[in-house]
Amino acid sequence: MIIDLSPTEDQAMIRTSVADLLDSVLPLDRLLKDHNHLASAELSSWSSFADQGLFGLAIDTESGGTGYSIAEQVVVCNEFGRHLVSPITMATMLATQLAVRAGLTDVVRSLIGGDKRAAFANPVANIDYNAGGTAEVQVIDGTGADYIILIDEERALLFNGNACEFLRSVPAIDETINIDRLGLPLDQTLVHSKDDLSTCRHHTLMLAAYLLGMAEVTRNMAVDYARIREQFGQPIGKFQAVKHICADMAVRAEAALAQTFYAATLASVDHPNGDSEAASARLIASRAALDNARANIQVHGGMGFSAECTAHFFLKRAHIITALNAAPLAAQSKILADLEPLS
Amino acid sequence: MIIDLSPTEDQAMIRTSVADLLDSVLPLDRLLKDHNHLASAELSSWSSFADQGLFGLAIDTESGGTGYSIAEQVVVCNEFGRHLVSPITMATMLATQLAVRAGLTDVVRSLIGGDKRAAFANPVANIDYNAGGTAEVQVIDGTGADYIILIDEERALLFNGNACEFLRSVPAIDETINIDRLGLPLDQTLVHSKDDLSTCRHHTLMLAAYLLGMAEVTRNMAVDYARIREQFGQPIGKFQAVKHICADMAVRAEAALAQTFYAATLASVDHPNGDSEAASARLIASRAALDNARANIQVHGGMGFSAECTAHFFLKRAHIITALNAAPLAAQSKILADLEPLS
Amino acid sequence: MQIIQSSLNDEFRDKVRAWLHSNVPKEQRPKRGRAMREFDTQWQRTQFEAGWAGLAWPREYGGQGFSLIQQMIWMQEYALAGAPAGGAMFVATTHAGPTLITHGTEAQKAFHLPKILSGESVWCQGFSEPGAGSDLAGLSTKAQIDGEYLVINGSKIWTSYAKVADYQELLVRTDPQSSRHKGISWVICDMHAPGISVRPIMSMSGLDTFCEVFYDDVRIPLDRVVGELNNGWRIAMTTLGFERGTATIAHQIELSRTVDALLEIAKKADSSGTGETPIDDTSVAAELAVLRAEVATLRSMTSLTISRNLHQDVPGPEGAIVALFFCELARRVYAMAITLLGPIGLERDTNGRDWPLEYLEAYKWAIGGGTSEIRRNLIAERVLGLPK
Amino acid sequence: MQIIQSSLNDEFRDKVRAWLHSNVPKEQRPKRGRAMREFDTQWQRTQFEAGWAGLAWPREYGGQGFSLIQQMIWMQEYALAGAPAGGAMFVATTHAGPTLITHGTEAQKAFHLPKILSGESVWCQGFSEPGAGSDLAGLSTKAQIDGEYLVINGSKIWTSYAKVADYQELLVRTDPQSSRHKGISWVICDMHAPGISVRPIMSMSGLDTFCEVFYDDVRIPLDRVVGELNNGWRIAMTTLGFERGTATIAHQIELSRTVDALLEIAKKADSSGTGETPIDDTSVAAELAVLRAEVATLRSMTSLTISRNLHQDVPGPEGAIVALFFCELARRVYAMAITLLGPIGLERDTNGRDWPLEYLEAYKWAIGGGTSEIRRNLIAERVLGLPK
Repeated sequence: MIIDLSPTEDQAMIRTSVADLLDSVLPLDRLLKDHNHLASAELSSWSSFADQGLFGLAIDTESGGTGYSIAEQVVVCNEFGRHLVSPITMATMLATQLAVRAGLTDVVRSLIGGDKRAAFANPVANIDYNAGGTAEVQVIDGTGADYIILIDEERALLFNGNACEFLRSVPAIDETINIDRLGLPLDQTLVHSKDDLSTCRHHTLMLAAYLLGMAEVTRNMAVDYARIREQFGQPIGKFQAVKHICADMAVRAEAALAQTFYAATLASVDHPNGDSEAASARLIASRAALDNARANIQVHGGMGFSAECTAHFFLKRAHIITALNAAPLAAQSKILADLEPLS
Repeated sequence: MIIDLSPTEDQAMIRTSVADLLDSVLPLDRLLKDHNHLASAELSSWSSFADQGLFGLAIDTESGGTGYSIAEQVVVCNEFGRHLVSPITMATMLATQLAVRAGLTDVVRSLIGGDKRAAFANPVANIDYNAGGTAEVQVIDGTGADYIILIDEERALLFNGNACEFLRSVPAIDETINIDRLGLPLDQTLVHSKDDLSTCRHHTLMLAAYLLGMAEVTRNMAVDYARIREQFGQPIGKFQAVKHICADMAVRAEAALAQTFYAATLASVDHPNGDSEAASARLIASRAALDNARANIQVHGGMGFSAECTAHFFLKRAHIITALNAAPLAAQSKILADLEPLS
Repeated sequence: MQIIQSSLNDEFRDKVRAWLHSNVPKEQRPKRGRAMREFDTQWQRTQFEAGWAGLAWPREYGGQGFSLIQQMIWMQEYALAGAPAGGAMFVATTHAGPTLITHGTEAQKAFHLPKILSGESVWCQGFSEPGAGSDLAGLSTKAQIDGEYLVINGSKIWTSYAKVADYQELLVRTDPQSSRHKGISWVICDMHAPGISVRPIMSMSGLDTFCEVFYDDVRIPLDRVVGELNNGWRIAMTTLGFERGTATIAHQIELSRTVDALLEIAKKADSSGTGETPIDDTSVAAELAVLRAEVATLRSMTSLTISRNLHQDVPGPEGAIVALFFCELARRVYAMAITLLGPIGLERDTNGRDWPLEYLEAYKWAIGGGTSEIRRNLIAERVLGLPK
Repeated sequence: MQIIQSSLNDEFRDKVRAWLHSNVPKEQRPKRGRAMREFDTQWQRTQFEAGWAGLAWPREYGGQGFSLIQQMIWMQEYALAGAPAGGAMFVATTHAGPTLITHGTEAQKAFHLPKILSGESVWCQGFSEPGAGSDLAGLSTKAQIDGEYLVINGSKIWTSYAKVADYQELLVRTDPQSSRHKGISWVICDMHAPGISVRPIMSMSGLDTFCEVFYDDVRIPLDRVVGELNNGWRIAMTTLGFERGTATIAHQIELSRTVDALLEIAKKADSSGTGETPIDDTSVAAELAVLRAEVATLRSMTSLTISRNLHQDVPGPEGAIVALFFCELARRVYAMAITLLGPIGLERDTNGRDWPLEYLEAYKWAIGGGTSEIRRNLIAERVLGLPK
């Protein structure tokens, strides 16, 4: 198998246009100002995201989408991570995908068109799907969401937002997102897909791409700061200790990039190793995002520890995304499964 | 509880005299010459070890020992580690202790006097003590040993060397020690002590002290080399990368020192937390010995990788001692056991 | 290696324990503002009135002149009793006071020491600057001599409790021609003086104890200089307080209790109803065992430092080793909490404990008071003797 | 990101696979001496005769001029077929040959290139010196000009295969006044010349491929200089061979197979008869999962490097990132083998595999060809643009 991991022309174009849009409507320093209460910045740009076709990127043109694959979706999620965009964007992409599979054309149209949106549910304990009843979950930036999506390694469920029971709001480790505790009515699903592994795989890859974006930005922030911050009469980037911290950040970001893009390429052709490679990508990207966030704070010193620099948001968000629908044991067995030789 | 971890006058004197003896009869560079086949260097100095009372150090004077405690024994084993002395010395100390408890006065006398010696058995698989029969073990430098000692976290067994069945010799990762596979006759023990936890604890602490010694010497070797080896026109010890490797080595050695000596002090008064503290000491000292051995090789660069420098012996020996009668799960539960508050 | 048995020590411990048992404040410490100051100074006053203030200070200056072992017993019992940290009184009692005792004039001592011991005055520290963090000697806050006064212009940063402090230990450049370690002076700065403004800095955990302090033509009488003019670097560097290694006891006990709390969490069956507990997962058990071994080791390292100080007058540079070990360990302990709790670890109030706050706060140890990188340099150069 | 589908590539892969299947030597490669040299040169000759020598070399010099994708396919199939590593032919085919093609005279090329391709001559590399390891530019082996000759005195170290080599790429200081990068020349040294002596150096794993080479008035004709006199540093630095990122494929596949082997070991019930397998221990499973994800990542990083080189002429400095990732990973993979096997991992022959040897050998990656520290500097300065 020969894979070219360089961006195709389309991919490069998609990246540029999404990056330009996000740079203008969701610059990172928005988070220093108002903490982005209830994803307000994202919601006020929601229609421009829809106009760029982001919510139907990997949906067939017959179903109203743009007709690209998971590879292009990964490019977009990578930019989301670089801008710490609320996960409701990814939840909405995945909700569209689920609705297409279930033939809910109205839902598909409203999601692609930017009229409706979805949010991720994160289980706080194991859910017994056979028992029915209500499952308690965290929902990320889900206040007012039209749909709630619950994904684990082997199934995906879609709920109507107003069918869910609001329990309480909880202050989160990441003050730029909002967590509500909700009760999900397990017997009132809009979609309950038990073997749509491709949606599960896409979820894994999109989170990996998002985490990768965070690992890249923190590497860049640390390098930029090390170039200008002076101590002992020279830029701190001249000290080997700082150089080596930055070099290790570069290794982690490059590793996450290579594995995420490789896995996305396999997933785009539904390769049988796709699940294992995607699980590996999420594992590597999670570690890269967390470790680079920590290293970036350390390079920034006192500024890194203060709330006046954006460094800490990457640490907090890395914890949120790493814990989102995480099933470490299931991921482990996917990684350790028997694989097909790749050539 | 107030503990003074500084050496007492007796401890300082014991350390000096043992260090002097070992410097003269077992200098480290002996290992570069003849690989110490079958612990030949140790055996030719065996009587001087006995003359210094090393094999009965922690044995009551009534039983023919010197009447010190495990604390002093730990000081001696610490020096053994610094000189990469064959583990048969520690095996003999523990065999003496077992023989005392079992009232085998002749055995005690011959061990303390240096006429007989013991070697460690290391099980290659879990042993079912109730099933009887023969247990296959590795024996370290045990060719010609009079006694074989088998210790795990909760029992200690002593065998007559000539009651054991020789299976074969195997080349070891550490070319300076000799491994034989032996069959131990489980129903022909000289001593089978099921609840002599203090011997088990002493074993754990002696290995910790030995590993500590290795961590200390490798730190010193790396620092000495970094001071004199020049690259790019200056000693490599001026480069921050090398400085920080050495600083981390110092932290690991200091940690292992503090915890080993602390645990030994508690063990010397049979404190109920002694097992947990000893298990912690071995864990911390094992990591210190392994990590410092690796760091020392790295600081030495090409020389470190060659067999012409003693650095590699510390890596190899650290693997031997770390794996010796290791029972990670049992050690874990000891560390995690409920403890008494210490003050 | 030996256990120090002494009935005098045992009696002392009993006395300390009894007093703390009856006197440790039962109410929660307020997190900010005047109420926080009141709490901290009141607790200092309570200790002072009962004869427990200035444990390590010489008796001639109103201290208790306790032996190192007595100090250690006090710190152990103090932490075990859950007594509040020094808080706003910390700089005054452990740093400013000892500095004045060692280098101050009789007048400075007579005025300030009683106020510190009795909890009347709160001090803060003005060492770091926006342009001089790890590189303290690069400080540039200017003090121009104008008759009998120093006129201060510049700013300081990472000053804890500046909002509620009465005095500040302030390092300024008194010789404008000088650079680096020379020409720096150590000055007592009145925080109520005109020209001082204080801006709180929110930390990433959401606390705002740190401040930036701005000096705009602040006039300080020359008799507030401690030691001599232009000799401040030596004073700042030689005064390590009198605590001789006992200061980490509180951190060590807190960390050890946190690991015990994690162990309790790991032993509880999760809400899935399967009856399985996290500790049944050997990878969780292994990680907790390592952390527990490491907090035990931190305790032993503290004990080793104090043991060395029992036999030497001046504490050695090995203190940096314990500090580095502690700051790396603290972050891993609290990170384990977040991992162990899973999604619940993302929420700021879990059964009454704010794990995210504690986790985020733990990042400060590897940065404040010397980054881990600076500590490694120090260990390499001062402990191991590698070339500068 | 896309899969490159091409029936031409598929045909090429089939052809490569078929040829390797029939021609890869079935006998064990001898570990030392003339027999080892014979084996390596014979395998080179076999490839040469079948038209597989000099894959990346231009056709005008007898190479195959394969595209980057064809080279990648070859390397993948080569590793999967278990074909032997270049061994004693490695320096000649991947480094000396490409250097001569780029910088050599017509006479040098005409004489040496055919001998390399056909496996007639074995080369070794004489760059490092006892006093110049990481700091290659600090080399001090002297070459004095004496008429039409250079007279060499000094020594080189870590020279693989010097015992069996015919020629050596030798870096010497031709300008005695020069220092560092200036005044160095790249010379073809005949290893059979009088005055050369070779001392094998045993490595810690027990192999003796490394040697120290001593030069005692060794006379080398001036026409053996490659490029120009005193221009050797540029030649040594610009010639990275033609392999453009494909060289790590073999390492990557070997490491991936080793992790699979560990997985097999972990799935086998141990001899205790309890029926439990190591993989049932979640901490073992977790560690293996991380390693497997990492070897997959190494494969992807290799693929990324090659992908970049499909679109650029000169390979970027990112290669150092893959190299650093590989060397840190390799050591952890083999260390896991030792841990997983427990006491049996201490024995040098376990079911036909010498795990201790492989583990100890893995230490060389973080030292040879640039230590991990040098690689981190390079990444920081050349990839990230941090100041020197």
